[in-house]
Amino acid sequence: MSILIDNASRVLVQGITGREGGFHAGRMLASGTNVVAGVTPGHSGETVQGVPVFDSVHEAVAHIRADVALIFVPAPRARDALFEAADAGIKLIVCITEGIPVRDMAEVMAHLPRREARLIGPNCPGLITPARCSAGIMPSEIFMPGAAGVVSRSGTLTYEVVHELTQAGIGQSTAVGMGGDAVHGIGFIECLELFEADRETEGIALIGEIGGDDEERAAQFIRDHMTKPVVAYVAGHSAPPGRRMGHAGAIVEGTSGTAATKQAALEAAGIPVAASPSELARLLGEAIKRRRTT
Amino acid sequence: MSILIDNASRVLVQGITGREGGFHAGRMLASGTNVVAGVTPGHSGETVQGVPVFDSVHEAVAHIRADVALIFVPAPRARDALFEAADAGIKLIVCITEGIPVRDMAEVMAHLPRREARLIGPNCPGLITPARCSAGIMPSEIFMPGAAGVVSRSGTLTYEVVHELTQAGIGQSTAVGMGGDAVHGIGFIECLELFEADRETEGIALIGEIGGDDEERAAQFIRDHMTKPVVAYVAGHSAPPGRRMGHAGAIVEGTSGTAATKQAALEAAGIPVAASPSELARLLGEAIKRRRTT
Amino acid sequence: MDLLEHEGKRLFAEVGLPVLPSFVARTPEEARRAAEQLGPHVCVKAQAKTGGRGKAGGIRVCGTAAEVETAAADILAMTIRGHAVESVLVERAVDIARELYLAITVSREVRSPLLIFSREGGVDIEELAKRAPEALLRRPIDPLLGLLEYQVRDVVDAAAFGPDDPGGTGAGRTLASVARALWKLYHEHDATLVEVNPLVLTKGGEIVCLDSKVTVDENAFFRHPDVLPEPPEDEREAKARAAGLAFVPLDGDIGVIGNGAGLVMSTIDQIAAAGGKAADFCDIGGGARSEVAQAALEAMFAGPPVAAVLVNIFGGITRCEDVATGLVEAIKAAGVDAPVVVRLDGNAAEEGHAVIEAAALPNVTLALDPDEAVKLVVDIAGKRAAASEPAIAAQPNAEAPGGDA
Amino acid sequence: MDLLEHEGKRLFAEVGLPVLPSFVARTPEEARRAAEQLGPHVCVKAQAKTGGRGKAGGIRVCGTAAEVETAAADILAMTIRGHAVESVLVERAVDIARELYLAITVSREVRSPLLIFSREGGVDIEELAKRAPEALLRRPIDPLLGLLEYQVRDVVDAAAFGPDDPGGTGAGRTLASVARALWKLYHEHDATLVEVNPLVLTKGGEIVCLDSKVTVDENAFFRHPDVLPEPPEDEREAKARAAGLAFVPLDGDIGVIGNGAGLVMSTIDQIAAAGGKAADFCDIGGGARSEVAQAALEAMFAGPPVAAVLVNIFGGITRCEDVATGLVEAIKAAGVDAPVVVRLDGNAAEEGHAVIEAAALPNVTLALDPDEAVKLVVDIAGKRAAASEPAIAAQPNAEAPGGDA
Repeated sequence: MSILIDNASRVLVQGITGREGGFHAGRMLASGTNVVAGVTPGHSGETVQGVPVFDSVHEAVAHIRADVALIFVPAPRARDALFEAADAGIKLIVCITEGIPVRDMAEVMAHLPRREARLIGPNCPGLITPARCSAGIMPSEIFMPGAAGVVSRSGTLTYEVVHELTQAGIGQSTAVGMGGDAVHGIGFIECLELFEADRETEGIALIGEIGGDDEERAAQFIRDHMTKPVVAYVAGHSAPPGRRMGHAGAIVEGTSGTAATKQAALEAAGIPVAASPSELARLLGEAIKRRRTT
Repeated sequence: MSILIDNASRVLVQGITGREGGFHAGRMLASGTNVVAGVTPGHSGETVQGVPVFDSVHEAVAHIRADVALIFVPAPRARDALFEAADAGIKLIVCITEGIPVRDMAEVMAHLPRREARLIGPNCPGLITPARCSAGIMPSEIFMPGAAGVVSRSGTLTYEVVHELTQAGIGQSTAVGMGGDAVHGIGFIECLELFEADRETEGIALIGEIGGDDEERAAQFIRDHMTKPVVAYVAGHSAPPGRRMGHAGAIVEGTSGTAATKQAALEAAGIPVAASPSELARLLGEAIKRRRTT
Repeated sequence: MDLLEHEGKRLFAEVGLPVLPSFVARTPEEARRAAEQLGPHVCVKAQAKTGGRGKAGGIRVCGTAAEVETAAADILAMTIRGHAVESVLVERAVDIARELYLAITVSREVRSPLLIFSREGGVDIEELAKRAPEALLRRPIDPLLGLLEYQVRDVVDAAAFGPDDPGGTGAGRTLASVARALWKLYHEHDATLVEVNPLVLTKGGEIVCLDSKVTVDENAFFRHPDVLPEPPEDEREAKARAAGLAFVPLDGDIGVIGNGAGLVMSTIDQIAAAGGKAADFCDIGGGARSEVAQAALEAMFAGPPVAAVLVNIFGGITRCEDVATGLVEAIKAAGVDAPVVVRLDGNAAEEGHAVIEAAALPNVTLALDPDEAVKLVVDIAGKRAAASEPAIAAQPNAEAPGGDA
Repeated sequence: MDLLEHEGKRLFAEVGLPVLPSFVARTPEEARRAAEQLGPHVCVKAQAKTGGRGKAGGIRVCGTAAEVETAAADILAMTIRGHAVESVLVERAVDIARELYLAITVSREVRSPLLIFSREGGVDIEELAKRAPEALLRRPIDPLLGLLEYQVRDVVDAAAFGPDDPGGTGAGRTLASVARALWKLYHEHDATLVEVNPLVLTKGGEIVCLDSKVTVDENAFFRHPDVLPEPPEDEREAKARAAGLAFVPLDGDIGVIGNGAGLVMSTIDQIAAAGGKAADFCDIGGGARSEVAQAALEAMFAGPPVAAVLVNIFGGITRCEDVATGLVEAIKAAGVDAPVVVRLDGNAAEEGHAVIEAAALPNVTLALDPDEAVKLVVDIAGKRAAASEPAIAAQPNAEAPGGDA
């Protein structure tokens, strides 16, 4: 098992004729992912890396079943691409695009539940179930199948941790790069719930960073609902406090949002917090081994 | 039992200080309905018929639990009142107001599922579970508790049928006046589903009229899903065909919409169709008696 | 409320939809002057709130101003499906390369606006919809999101303009902006229908709205104080509307008054089933009082005489006594001598009966149930019509409302 | 991007929010002339993209034009929280009856805009939010519906204007239109914050926006081609941004370059944990090529000298070989002689190591894992700082960045 994607997943790439879209479609195919269709308006009938291209998601799904839409469309058109995927019935949407306006993402996140669609991202590396499916831009070479779940707000920190895990012989069930935009899709809690229910996953690494209160809420959720071990890392302890013009932000988010408050919240919930990505990998390896022996 | 409302239902009246709102609140109270609060902006602290009035639905529900919102607000402000009720967590909204623009109702019907709220109406007489709860303007005097479910697009035709039923000694479980606007809330099918599941209901009278294809779709649903007897009446056989400017309406609604096509669809699904409201009452009485003896 | 073609096109122009230069003319002379302004090749089109004007001869393409004057004179003399043509639109003619179809209307089923497009426009679109439904693109427009760009692209894709089409892909861009503007009009003007049929691609590669059909939602007039509701053509309707009643003139001879649209429709159906024919649909509403009943009777008698009247009231909120009081007063005040059958049931029915009985009007009969009431009024009307038959036979137009004697 | 008070108020005026007559002045003389136009009682306010200007003395109420000139001179000489004051707003003063608070900002938690209102406005709103959270009305604004009228009424109800307030219920109507206009501004200008604190009720019964705080979403500039992004103050930031890099100047002495924001933040944290201090945050991104690595190093060396540099790359999509090539070229071209510690791992790391080794640059050291790399660079920087300590001690300001020798 795994979460969200597996070898049955059929991936459609929106913006496949672009530089990024085409490049990563090729990498995904090379890693064994079932890339079934591409979409770029005006390019129907073409192929990219052997994948058929359609003018619209509706046209694509009328011809070829797809479960996952992967979006590489530029930021000004991303809102429309997200609506299109959801309205065409795609239930898992992964948006790599960065720089999407907050207003657009708020509208998208208000609309997606109406179509029972889930979003990963935007501004994220996507997700991967090693050796089975990659829906995003993560380097599949450094992954190996196994028992560690990874959920992260940062791409390269994920790679650091996964690299260490793989070198230590600990494979991964699924790694989710959820992105760090103010308004984004799937969060820590949803991933943790899925990992908890996934038979393959034996422990989870959670990689957070400054801003928002996702980590604080995740800490409570872990304390109250998780039976599998979770270890954490938070980046941004030395980040200068963001300039803040008004008071509204502080009123909304309270005192949370700094790496220190996040680390404190996680520790208060009994979650080991690593001092570096390499320590996080070690902690997770140990936690999984302990769980296996008890 | 009954459907949608019963003696545990707590009714809040939006627009209670208006002429209609106050009058019907009084009638509902007199019939034993649990009218717990009224809402009219700027009237907080007042009482109408002994019912406390609040400035907003949010304020009301912060003080008093309510399950049903009954809306008498004038048409230009009805959209806002509907949003307010749904956003404040009311799950059953009954809108008596007539003359609400189609655009407003389309927005409301797109929004309500997001709050898991159900709507009856607009432009309808509401619904009644005799001797237990009246959420609307139906004359409770002519009703009596019993086994007949009634669902109708017309108010006075409902009264005609119910009057005959009561005089024949056949009481009603619940009567729903769903209204006949182009875009409206709960429809025949939803009510039929509820009546099918309701232990008290033994047979259902369905009162349709020209326009739309609710009756045609109900006919299919009855054929495929209903085990309880349903009898029907359709008003408007002699109505002149509506002027139609363009072709779009005909394309959207096909050939359906006339009383003749509705009656034909119902009969094709094996549903007895009465020639008059009084015959409908007789047919239902007979159907219920037959069901009891078999 | 339906708009005339030229009224719709004024809105089209406001939102940036491409329309041709045109003038409205109310006389043949005005039409000729319009043609002189627009150049020799123009189209003269009857302005009427109904379809089928093409088949009725209400559209003529002309090549000279003199032809225009003649065509306008012919068309202005027409009545199309009961609508007298009071004006024509004189519009510059274009060379058509392709005819498309584009409309937005409300769908009861999906409870939202629905965009409909076909690359085959022109007259027989309903035919096409039945014969080849796949030739029509249908896209529900989410009321909370509006028309989305991917839907606009779908329209352009479905148009499938190719290198052989004048204008090529440039026409696609124009079509996209036409779809956006049509939605803007539909949404901002609270329309329930906007239809362009045909939407044409000219031989010069331009996209043009050749016709306009717009229906606006009368319930939304509070948002559009500049829109003037059209005055009813029928005097009874005007009187009834002034009193806040729903009134539709019909062409039978039995006046019908009831409370609730369903009850009135049902009453009319039963009159028809019993062999009679209703003269009107008059709904005095749910909480009717005595003045309203009076206004209803007055409105009815403002029209052509009726053979008999049926008042069918089921008192829910309405108190039958109030209705009875209003009726008696109106009958007395107007000196109504046509037979009136009254059925009162429900709320305060007995008191209502007492009012009628106390008034002892010779032409008013009480019926105790609705079926009996219908039977009675149809009988009476039938006898009265039979008595006045020679008068009807003397009328030249066989389709005129009966029972005018 | 944050707007200055007067920039925000220009938007306020555009959407119909009530603001006072005012002028922007860049010199004391301009301020005096503004005061002469506005009348004697004015307020002179520092224009700076930061909070806390009131406490810093950046706001002065004046009674004569001469006072205004003096106040402006004082304020224009100020630096508030690191922001040099380059202009003042000279605004007509009002008599305040009540101070309110009204803001709309984005809430990550509910993933939508959130309206916040308090009938107690003024300086200590965050204090109030902690002490008496129930004193603040918070209403999520549905992104698909916008601000609804019932929410506007909630704001007016919460203001609870009474007969004792100047303006009475009329002030409530104005407050309603202020809330609507604030949402219009927030939505149409793609703001992520609009805050009015205080929103005042004057003794004359008027509602006025006394301050404005507006932050607009830089990601939405494509929708607002008229908005000019502000140029970065720091030269390194300007250079890096021109090359498409994310760069934040910090005040330490160890230059940091990495790929991915999380990795760079994490690297800076570990430098701090090891006793060092980063000079910058420089993210060369996920798919970095050799030119980008080169641009990063060039941007870094455009700033104050650093004691040492750490390049920390984990190659996912990025090929370490490309980064190494760019680094070597940049170091050679710019004649960089500061010590550079390079850690390359992942994609093409071995090839990257080979490029570094082949170049044999004396000041470049390869580290084989990230922890070692951090330890190494902190050691080197510490030694270099110790060597130049006398120079630092000679500086008057103890808070100035160390290691400038």
